Amino acid sequence: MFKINQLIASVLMLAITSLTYAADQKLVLTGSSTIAPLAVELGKRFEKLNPGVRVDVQSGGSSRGVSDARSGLADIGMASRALKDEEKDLKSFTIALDGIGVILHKDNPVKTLTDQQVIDIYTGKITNWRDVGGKDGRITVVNKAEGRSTLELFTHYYKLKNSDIKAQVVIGDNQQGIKTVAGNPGAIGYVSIGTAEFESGNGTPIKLLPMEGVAASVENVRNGSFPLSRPLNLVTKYVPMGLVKQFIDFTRSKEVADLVEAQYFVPLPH
Amino acid sequence: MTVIEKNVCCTPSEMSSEAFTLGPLQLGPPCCDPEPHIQIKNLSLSYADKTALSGVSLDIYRGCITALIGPSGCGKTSFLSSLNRLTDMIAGCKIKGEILVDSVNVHAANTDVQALRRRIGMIFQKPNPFPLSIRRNLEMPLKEHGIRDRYVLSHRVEKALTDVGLWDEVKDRLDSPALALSGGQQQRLCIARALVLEPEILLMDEPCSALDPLSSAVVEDLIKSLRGRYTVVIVTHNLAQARRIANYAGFFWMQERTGTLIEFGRCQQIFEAPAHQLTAAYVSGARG
Amino acid sequence: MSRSRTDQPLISVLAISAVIAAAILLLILLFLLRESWPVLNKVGILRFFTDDGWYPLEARFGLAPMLWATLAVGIGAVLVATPLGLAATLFTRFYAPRWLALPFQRMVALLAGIPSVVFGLWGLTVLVPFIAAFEPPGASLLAGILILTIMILPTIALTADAALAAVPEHYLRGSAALGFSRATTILGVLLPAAKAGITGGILLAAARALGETMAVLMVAGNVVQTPTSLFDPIRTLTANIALEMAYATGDHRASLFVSGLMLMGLVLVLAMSASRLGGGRLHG
Amino acid sequence: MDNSHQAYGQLMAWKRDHLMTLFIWLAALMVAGAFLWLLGDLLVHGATHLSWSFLVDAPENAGRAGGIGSIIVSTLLILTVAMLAAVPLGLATAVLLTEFISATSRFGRLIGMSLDVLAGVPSIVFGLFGNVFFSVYLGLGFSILSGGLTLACMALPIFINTAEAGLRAVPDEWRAGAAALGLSRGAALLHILIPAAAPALTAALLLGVGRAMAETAALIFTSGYVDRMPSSLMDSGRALSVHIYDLSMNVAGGDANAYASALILIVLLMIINGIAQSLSEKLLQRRIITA
Repeated sequence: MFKINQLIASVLMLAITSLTYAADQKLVLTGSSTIAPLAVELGKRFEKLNPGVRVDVQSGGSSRGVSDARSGLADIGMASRALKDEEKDLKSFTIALDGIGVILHKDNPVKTLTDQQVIDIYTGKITNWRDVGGKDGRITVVNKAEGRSTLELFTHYYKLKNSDIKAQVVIGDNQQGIKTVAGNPGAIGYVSIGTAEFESGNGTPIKLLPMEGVAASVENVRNGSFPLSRPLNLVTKYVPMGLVKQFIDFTRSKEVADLVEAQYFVPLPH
Repeated sequence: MTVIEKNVCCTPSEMSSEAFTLGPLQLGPPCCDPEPHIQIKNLSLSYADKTALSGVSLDIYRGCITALIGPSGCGKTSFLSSLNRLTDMIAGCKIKGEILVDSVNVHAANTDVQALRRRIGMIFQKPNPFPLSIRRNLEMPLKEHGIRDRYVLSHRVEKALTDVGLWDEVKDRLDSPALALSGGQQQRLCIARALVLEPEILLMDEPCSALDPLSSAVVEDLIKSLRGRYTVVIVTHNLAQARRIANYAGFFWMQERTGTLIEFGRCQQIFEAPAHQLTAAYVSGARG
Repeated sequence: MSRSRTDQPLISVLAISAVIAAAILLLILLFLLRESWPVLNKVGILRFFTDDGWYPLEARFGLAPMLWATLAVGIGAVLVATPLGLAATLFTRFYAPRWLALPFQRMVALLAGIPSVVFGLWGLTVLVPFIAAFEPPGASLLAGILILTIMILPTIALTADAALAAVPEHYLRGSAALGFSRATTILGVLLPAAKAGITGGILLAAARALGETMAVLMVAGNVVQTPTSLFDPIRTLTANIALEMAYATGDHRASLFVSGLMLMGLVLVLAMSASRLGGGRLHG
Repeated sequence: MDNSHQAYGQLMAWKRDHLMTLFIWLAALMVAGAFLWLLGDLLVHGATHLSWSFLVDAPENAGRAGGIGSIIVSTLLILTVAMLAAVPLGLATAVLLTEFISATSRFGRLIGMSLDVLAGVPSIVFGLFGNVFFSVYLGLGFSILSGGLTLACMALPIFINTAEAGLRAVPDEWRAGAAALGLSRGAALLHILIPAAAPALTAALLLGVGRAMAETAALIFTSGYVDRMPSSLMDSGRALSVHIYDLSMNVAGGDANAYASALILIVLLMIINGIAQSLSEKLLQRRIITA
């Protein structure tokens, strides 16, 4: 009996101490799943440099990041797009750039598509690769799920409404798009350029198409010539101060360029 | 009708011929001066949809063995279970009439059921030792009734096991599982488990019917040896057994789809000079 | 019931626990309603069935195609998994050579423990391209059904095994004594005797199939449409929530909670029919 | 005439028997094939990444490098919270349902029915609920506590049902025997019924753990995404299945570690299964020998 009492007491103690234990300062980031892995790495390095600080990153989506920053649920929101007009009351800070490129299966002989052809394919006017100079075969249109900023950017660039798109596969995150296209020689999709470059470099059977004659490459995103690129932003409600400012400044500094590149994004020019 | 001698069931010679292990008698010679221990008055018992027993009245005498005989399904087990209120466990079971133990109604609302059951032990048809060690089987009920002194515990365990003649067989393996014992040993352990609480009354529901003849004989001898120390009510289908061990006998029979007590009396009278035709037919083996 | 005084506190504690356990369901319904109320109040429940298309950002809230898709993929998986699951059980019990029976059963049990994400990953990289080679896009109702089949098959097999184990030995002996063949013994005696348990297992598996999220999301294509062929990509109600929840705000988010309510409705219907079907219970 | 009829019937029975055998062997082969394919795929892609340091190191570079030490700790903590919440509550409910109220009483039916429905609730709905109720309404945020409690709600009906079955399987003779000795119901439960049902209770626990461990959908919205070593139950902690999902769906080049993590998850499940099984067997041997 005594032993059991002791055990219960010690467990309770442990629970209480662990519940009340907290780091001195905590930063909460929520939002874009595209930025989340990068933010985790940025946070880790920041924690190392600033003992006693904790950076918690929760994955979600850009709209979520914006609304959490506004409501105060998060200290910093993450949005993988520029702020919309109705969001201009918030402050945004770009920490990296990313391009969005159209990908096909590697075995697809089609080398390039005009903007109009992409629009026709996505709206279901063209349904066979033969019509755009490829082999006879049905086109599988891979689209993103509603709410994702990649989708918003894509439709915005091609001046499409999501309800106009006739997709055969709707995907969630980036890698699902790459895996879907890699597994289907008739598929067309659009994904983050950095990761697509990495994947095709590692033998995944996909290829990036040029856009308006500009090759879809990290290099062209960096030099600004690629037309469909987006900023990866941190968003705050107020002008950053204290720890928030310290963190944002850190994420925009030269010191983290290696982390940005490790996640296949384009670091800010310095 | 034969005249029945008053002391016929327990002549002093018969008493002394028993090899008791239980020490001196605590009560006066049983049955010689019958004193009711349990009085059942107009007991009826019904389950949700059917009446199992109706209008049963009898006195059960202190220190005697009372055997209940009769065909299956005529309410003997229900009767037995109503004495220690084990019928409470059966949903929808209703009881009318009175059961007085030492003149106190056990079915009164304010009865402490657990205390009652401590006074009235019960042995079941199928030996049901708990899935614990032999020692724990006996100690656990004692502890639950507030006895924690180690010396008292081990003393009473030993006494109970000695009383049922099991001590020598198991004293070296008290901590081995009770379910590893043979059927007869298990049943004796169950009797010991009832005795260890020092009850006044023992209810036995066909205690030998699940045992082989040899074990059955051992248990029967044990039951016989309890006479005089405990008030025993035993349900049995074995008429010869009832005749061998009981002082009193009651005969149950189905009438109008419900069990009733047809006849109750001294054992010898029931078997040798039954008053009722049905009893006569049953004990002679003609019916049932 | 025997309610001696010493038992009263115990019974109170137990009753409170049971009430808490039962109240969880109520809490879930309550909070789903609370979160979906803004949009239910604004556009009404009916439009979730009548709107064409699911474009919540454009205020079009048609969930009906996803309801049909959920049902199609669930029913399809149950139809395929039931014979296979039963066969797997019968195999371990009666057909497998002795050395194989136990490993096979362990394998089925292990299959039950593999997380749905792993099934999904495998489906996305192996199964979908395989189907796409015959009939693009590959991500389809069929892929969903097949993945769900592998996932719920162990549930059916394990519950059927328990049900068969409970069939009294003398049924088998009786059948053997009559000189019945193995097939007759199984089809004529064993399966009917274990029917209640097997039905329970199938209903449980059906609930799993309807509720499965991640694996279906990864293989079924997620296009909002009423399926007309096995090769059509579909989106289930669960995938809809998982796909968009993290991104949704405002009415969009509220309408995802409506998807949740609709799923609860399906489960309620399933549980009702379970208790109708001869007291079979939905869980385990 | 009669004879040929009989012979025909026998032929048909023979045929049916063989068709059945064929079908069952085919089905077993298919099931085994799918399983081996799946497992083989996992092994081929993940086995080379398995090492001791993979087990204990923290994830690096978004999980592409490093290990899953902190993820395993978070997963086990979430499981512990879930079981600490679900087992007492579930055991109490199962005891009430088997020992104290009849399943046909109104109260019994109500509880049984709501547990039936709860058992069928999709995990994603638990995720929605857990997020709104534990994380937001109760203010627990994205935390191991939120995730564990959400999983507890999920595992509860399975646990209760299996525990119920185990308790019902305890022979009534022991109940009657205990009652006849004047034991309280509580004492009978504590000393006899619950120990006797221990193997079934362990199985119930296993089922609960299994379901909880494999869960992704309910955890993404409750215990969250943080892959750091948790220092308290209020910390957000990434569960293994969430990690696998993120690595395979969101991190380019994360596949190998995703497969390796999946292998670890399966091995963990097998270990938990094995421990629980041997525990209950030992308990069984010590206390019960069914002669």
